Amino acid sequence: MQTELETAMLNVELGDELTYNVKPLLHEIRHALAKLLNDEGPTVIDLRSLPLAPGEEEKLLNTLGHGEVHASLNALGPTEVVETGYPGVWVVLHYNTDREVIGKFIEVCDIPDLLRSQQDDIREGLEQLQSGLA
Amino acid sequence: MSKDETLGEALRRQGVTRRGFLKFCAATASMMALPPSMVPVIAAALESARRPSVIWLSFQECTGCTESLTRSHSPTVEGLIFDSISLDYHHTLQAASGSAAEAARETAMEENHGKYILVVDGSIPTDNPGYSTIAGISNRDMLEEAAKGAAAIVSVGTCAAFGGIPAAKPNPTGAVSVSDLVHDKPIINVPGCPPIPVVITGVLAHYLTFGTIPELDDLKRPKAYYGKSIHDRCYRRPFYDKGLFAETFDDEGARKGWCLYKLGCKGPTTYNACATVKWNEGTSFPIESGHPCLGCSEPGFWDGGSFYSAISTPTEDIPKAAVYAVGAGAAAGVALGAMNRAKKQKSVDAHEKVTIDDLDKEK
Amino acid sequence: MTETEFLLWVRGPALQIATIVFVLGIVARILQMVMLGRKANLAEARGSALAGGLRTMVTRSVPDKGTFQRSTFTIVSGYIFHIGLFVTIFLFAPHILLVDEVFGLSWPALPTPVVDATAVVTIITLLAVLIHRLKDPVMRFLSGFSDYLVWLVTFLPLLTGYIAFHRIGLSPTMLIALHILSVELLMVLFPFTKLMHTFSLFIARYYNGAIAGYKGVHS
Amino acid sequence: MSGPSLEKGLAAFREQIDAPVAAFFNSCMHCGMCADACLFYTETKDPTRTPIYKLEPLRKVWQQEYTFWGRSMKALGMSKPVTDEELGQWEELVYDSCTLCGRCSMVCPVGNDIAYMIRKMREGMAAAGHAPDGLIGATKRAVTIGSPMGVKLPALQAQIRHIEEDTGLEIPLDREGVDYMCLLSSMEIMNFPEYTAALAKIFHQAGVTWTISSEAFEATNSGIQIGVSEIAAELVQRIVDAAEKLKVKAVISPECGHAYMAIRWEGPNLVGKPFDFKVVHILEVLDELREQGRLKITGKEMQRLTYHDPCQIARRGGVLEQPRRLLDMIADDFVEMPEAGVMNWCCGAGGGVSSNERADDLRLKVFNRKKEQLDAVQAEGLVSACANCRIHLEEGLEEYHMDLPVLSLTETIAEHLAEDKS
Repeated sequence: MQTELETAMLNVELGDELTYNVKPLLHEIRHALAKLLNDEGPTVIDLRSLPLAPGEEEKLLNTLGHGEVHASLNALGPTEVVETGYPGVWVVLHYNTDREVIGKFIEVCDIPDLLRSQQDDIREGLEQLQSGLA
Repeated sequence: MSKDETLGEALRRQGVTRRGFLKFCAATASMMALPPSMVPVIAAALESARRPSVIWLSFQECTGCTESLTRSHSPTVEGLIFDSISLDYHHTLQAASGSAAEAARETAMEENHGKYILVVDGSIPTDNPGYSTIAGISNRDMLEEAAKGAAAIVSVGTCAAFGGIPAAKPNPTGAVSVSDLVHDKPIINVPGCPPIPVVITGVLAHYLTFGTIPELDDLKRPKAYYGKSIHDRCYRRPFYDKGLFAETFDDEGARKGWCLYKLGCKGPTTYNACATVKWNEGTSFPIESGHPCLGCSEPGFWDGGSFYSAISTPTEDIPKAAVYAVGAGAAAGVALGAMNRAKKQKSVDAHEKVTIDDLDKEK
Repeated sequence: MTETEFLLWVRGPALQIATIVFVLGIVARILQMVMLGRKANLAEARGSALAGGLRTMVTRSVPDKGTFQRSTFTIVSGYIFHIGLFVTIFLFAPHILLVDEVFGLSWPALPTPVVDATAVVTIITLLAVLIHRLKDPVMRFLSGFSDYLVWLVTFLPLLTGYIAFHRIGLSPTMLIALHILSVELLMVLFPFTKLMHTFSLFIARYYNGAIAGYKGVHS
Repeated sequence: MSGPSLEKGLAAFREQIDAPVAAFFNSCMHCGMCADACLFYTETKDPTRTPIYKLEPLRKVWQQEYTFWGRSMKALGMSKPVTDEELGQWEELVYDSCTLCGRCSMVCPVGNDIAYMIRKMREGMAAAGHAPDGLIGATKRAVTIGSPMGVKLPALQAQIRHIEEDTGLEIPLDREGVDYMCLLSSMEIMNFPEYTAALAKIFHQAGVTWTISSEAFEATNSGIQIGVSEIAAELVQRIVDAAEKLKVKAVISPECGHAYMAIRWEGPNLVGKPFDFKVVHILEVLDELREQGRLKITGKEMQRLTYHDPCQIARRGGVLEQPRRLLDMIADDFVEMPEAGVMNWCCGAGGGVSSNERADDLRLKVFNRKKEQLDAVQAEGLVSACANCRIHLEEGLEEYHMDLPVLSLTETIAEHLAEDKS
């Protein structure tokens, strides 16, 4: 794990030669994690709002690595929610029904909101269950 | 889907869950280039938004803009947006044709007077109105009539925004942009040849969400997408700063992905979101695939000289001019020099000897 | 005229006109100057006029100690802005590219941030030079319209270049067009103003050195 | 004749402007550095005394007559021609406030030889009737009497008799076929006969043959100072005629700055042909004798000596090393003033300023520059090689209450000649 991370960091160094955006992103994630621990709330980073060179995104994701949770949900197309090797740092990938990416986010939080069952949906489910039992 | 139904209701009716709606809002925020923290605001606004009527007019165009939009039109978020608007007239997309289609347009204009959004692609010929007509109505007349009742006009594509290819020299049809003809309505230009699809939908989403037009630059382009140049956000910018350029399309620099400035990249003078939003569902953008930016979202790009020469290089033959100037300068210099010599010689010839008696001035 | 058309005009016909005026004017003026001629020196030479002239062309760039102490600001600021102009004009990648494109000559550029910093220093120095000209009793007394005009047309390309590089205020198309236009203004005025000193100073130094060198003095 | 006129003056300007002048005017960026190089500015802080500004009328004529832009403006009636009043205003700047020392010419970063241009400008100023009365008087005396101070041959002959009596050596007059014909400045005849005595002693010891011409003994040339080439040429011609008549190998210019400039550098150009004889400065002759071992010296000056470079001999004349080598033989404690040599400061009285009574106060005021230079080395004796400098140095030192003897280098060497001659 240690060596893998080191290799990944090396790659980040290489990537820095292009947009210089990978390292600042990692720092932003570090700050967001610290904020989260201090109860200052979650952070969401839109990966599509930053210029990244080919391969830089992969380097970033490789650096973050994989953690214990890998969830997928299906709402207007699939969405993948992956906890990275750093607990509290999640990668959220939205796809449309053609499996084209429509959103890429890094969320720093206990659990991404989207994984929770939503009040409206619960209410609707309850209604359905009740009407089914009636 | 009734016109009074809110977007939230419509989606819910279509079986979209709250979770799906939140995902839709997150994608919409990303599309509108808004920070993720805006998602709850967007969600609240969209839930209660009412679907506006949209009339789409196509003039002198190649349908590339519509193509660009429909490329991403299958059940996607953009598709959802389009499902949430009432596209009352689009002669390429609508099923109706002929007088029925025109009747639909007129009905929509009447029913939604002052509220509908007018989307235009293509430029308008001002020379001979017969160059482009729809159902016997000249483009200009149709635009002016449709503009009267519009809440806002979205000029999609460089032709509608700035005149585009039809306006290229010598501009045989006298093609002009929408803003050349309409001055009393808010106009949002979404230039690009074609524009990035999410930019078109992003602008509509913005209107849908906030009921206002987004912040615009001096060319009436939404700042959220056109606020930074390609060059500023280009991942190859570090090579420019280091002076590393590809000289040809197949040299070492090209293979190493160096800056394409020397190959005519117009990135420094082009304002668009290609470098971040990218094309083809975020796959890449022209520079990423090794081709210089053409500057297609800038006015006049079609007449800007070669696509493959740098933006600051001369368009005329300067060495030739310089060589002629050296010749002419030598001739002029010799002529002027000869005149000077003649003048000087005249003074020498006219010189009267100064003696000691010539020193005192009569006082 | 749209911005793109303006840029095209500036890159095309305007640049052509400016080049013609610039080159024609310089060649004509140098010839006009040199053709006035000078009498051959009949006195027995003690040294070489040619060697003295060539020598002074170079050595006059370095002031003697006393002069340096008396005119420190003029000399230091003069050095800074002349070197700054050289660096920003000739060692900036897009400028080299332009020369390469037009004449097929190219040389290594300095890193862009270095040129950028040089431009800032040069702009500040030129402003200081202007203030000095306005404040120093001798310079203010000597200076006339043409001196301030020459300052302005030297300053403008630097300023517009800096603004264009950092894209401040206007569209990049307009900024580049204005930058090129300011250079064309400089080129057009060049042969008619003391900007000619860029070339004539070497002729002047040659004559000075030759006059002294003939007499066996290093000037 | 028709007398002086503006037209003649402007015509002379047109005649004088040549390629160097055009290149110089073209290159001036008004940096003001020449002001700091000029003692007339540094000691008065008067911006009108900036060297390049002294040339303004000449510059205007150049621009209006010899440049495309100026010609065009003139043709359109958009330029102001140079007026007689203007030249009148400039008289004080061109004659009183410039000694032609050429220090500005060494400093100008674009390489303008400003002194070269002042010399030319004076041609037009004189032709336009704007030369100072003092210089006009001196010039008239030089032409009519043969000396700007009015020294006639009998006065010289009387001095020669005194010297011969004092030294017991012969002062040869009008001797043909000798090596050298010596020129003297009027000041040397009137104020410093020791110079002629020194020549006699040195040449006697070294075995050099020499003479003085009764027809052309005067070395100075007022025509150059006032700026009338014809008159200057006439004065040079007298020397040329005498030298050719006496068939000498060389003519020796005395301890006088502008005389050296006049005969050595301007002379052939004024008369329009190269000389058949050499022209050398007395310091060059002495240094040559030194090198050949023909100068036998005994004893040294023990007080601290310094040397004032006369502008026309050093900076404008090229005689720089010779005085130092000669001083090395006779001075035990020699110090150089700051900026000595080619960058030396003028005493303030050269270039005709000393003949121009109107400039008397000014030249004493600007002597302060020399005073400061001297103060820096605390010398006990000031050596020079120009009678004009010497007179003014003495006056200036007195004015500034400085107790410092001024010595002639030639005379000082003569004092140290070894008596014994084999």
